[in-house]
Amino acid sequence: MGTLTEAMSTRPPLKNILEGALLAAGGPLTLDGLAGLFAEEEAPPTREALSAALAALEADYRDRGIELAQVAGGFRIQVRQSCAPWVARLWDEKPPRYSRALLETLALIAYRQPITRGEIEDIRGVAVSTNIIKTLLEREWVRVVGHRDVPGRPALYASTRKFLDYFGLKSLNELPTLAEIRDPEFLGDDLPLEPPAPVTGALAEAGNSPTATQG
Amino acid sequence: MGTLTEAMSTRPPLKNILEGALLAAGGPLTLDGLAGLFAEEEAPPTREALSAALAALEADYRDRGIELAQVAGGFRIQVRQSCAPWVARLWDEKPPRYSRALLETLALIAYRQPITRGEIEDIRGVAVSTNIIKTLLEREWVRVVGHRDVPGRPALYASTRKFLDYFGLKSLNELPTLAEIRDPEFLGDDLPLEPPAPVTGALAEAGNSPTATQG
Amino acid sequence: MSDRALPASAAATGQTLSMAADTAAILPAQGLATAGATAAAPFAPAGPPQQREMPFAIVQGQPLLTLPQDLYIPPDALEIFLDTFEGPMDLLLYLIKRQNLDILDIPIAQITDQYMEYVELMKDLRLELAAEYLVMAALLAEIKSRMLLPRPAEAEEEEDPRADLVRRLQDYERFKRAAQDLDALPRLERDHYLVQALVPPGHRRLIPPEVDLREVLLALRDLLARADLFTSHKVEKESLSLRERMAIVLAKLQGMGFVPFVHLFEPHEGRAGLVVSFLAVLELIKSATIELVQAEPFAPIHVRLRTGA
Repeated sequence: MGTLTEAMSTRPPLKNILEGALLAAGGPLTLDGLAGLFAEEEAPPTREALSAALAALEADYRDRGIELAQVAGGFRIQVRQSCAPWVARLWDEKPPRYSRALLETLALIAYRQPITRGEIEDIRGVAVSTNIIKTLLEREWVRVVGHRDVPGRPALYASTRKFLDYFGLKSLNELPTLAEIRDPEFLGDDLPLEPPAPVTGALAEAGNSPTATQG
Repeated sequence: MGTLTEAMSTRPPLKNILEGALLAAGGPLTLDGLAGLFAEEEAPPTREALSAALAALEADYRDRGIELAQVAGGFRIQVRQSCAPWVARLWDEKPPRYSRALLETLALIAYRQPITRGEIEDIRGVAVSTNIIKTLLEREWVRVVGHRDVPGRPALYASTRKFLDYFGLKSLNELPTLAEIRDPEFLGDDLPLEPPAPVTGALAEAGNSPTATQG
Repeated sequence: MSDRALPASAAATGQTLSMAADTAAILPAQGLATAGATAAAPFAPAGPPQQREMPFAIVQGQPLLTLPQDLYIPPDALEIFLDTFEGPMDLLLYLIKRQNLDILDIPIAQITDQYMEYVELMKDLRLELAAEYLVMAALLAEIKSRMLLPRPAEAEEEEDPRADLVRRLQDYERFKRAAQDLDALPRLERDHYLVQALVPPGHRRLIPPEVDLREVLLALRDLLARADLFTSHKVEKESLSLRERMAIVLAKLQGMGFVPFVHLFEPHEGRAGLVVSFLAVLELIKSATIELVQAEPFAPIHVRLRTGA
């Protein structure tokens, strides 16, 4: 009993421990991960207490060079965008820029997952270079989640938590909404415009599209 | 001139930029390195201004989970010693399950205490590694209660109060008798010995390296 | 379509290729760069040498086909032009947007002609890439011919020949925009940076594994089966409490020097407890672990751990 009281009396404020952990982690931490910093016998904080401490931390950072952000992987502390131009000068290299081809491929995987390379090529009307897929896989923004059961068993790509984390998103729901498509009235009402099911939709399109982009 | 004024008016407080840079750098930065974050044309801060901002930062951190430290390589922000025990749990490592040899040794000490290592080895027919004894002592499940007065004066091991507590026993008498243990009905079928599955701290799955706590 | 060679000298000297057609200032399709004002920036650093109205190619007697004026083509990077377009869909979209045409009512003949002009240029520049554009060219030609065919009046429900192409263009445009939106999101390594603070060393812990008593007992059972060394037929329940008592006695003597014999006994335990303690002492004496010392007859007996010779 003595050690319990002792530990409790010397424990720094919860907010400080969370701050230290989030700054040391080098990446996002979940509420569970933060709760895991406290042993059973030392009166671990409740989830409410953790959330309250995080909210207090966020408020503390309002006028600072860092901020608390919530992304798919949990909570993380990051350098504020307003300070980024100066912080960027720490490194010789410029921030990486990504080609339109890579971004379009990534967007298709994010919005239409799971999707095969062939389906991406059908929509983009151009071959997807192996380098792009390789880069996306290496950055762990996309991964192979299966294979479509058609000849050749092409890999099905989906986005990852790392992708969400990189772009500061909590979930795919936070992706910018896709642009609306105007209904081409002149085509008549019988036109099914957007195939509702993404998985089968792309295949259906491939079926009725006269342009083969293979090869 | 217009852009210069603009850049200056939108530039965050010096303290914030330094905070962002020190935290993003992941290592110490010198005064020169910090000064280098500012371009010639944007009225770079003087060394005095930098020092003053660092001092302000240090003061800000007084009641926080982090602190500004001056080391050989310059300035760095680090987790406060008082928070370190909790933060270090991010890298907690769960070693694999105990070996058969350790469990046998523990059982022999419990049932045949006080017992020397040599006697354990005689019964088991193989040497008992020093690591096993060390692990059991560190867990405070066994302790040395004396030495047998024979050449070499081997230590006599016995089980502890902690051992009883851990296994929910009031006394050794509550352990099943050897006759009961021999009875095939008593313990049922053999436990499938699971392969060692090292489970590590909250960061393991995120792929974070534990290097942060070194040095 | 005759063969039209690219004026290599013009490209080699790094001149700005301009278009002599109606559209004097052609911006790349929306989204080539984030804003019109900066569109030329990646391609036209530091004022490239200008030479006006250099006919790029002659199409059916007219200097129709040139590159957008603001596209500076470095001598060794002709593919920049091609890379400006992410494929035939992108080029088509560009042609449509450039002329403010309604994507839902594309003048297919006009677009097809313009498209073919670009494709001819690409064929000259890089054949293998043009292949993808040729597929689209074939599609456009097919649609064009179907549009020319008289449509039977009763075939109301027959689909507009352009319908599929329009759908595909719209679909592509959505993802083209989605890619721009994605690029605009604040992201790591550009708008935000991860932080990392050092943790003072010396706090790493090893979490000990959980152990079930059953595991210990099973290990013991295996051991018993392996080496039948526990052959003594003592009452084993007794044996265990005796052994526990031996350990307790030893613990009491630890670091104490001489301890009065009577201190090893707890009267409140009753007769059974006293007997176990006595047996434990005897057992420890037998195993040369403790020794009894009595200064003179009838003096108090003391016990101590044997320290050896």
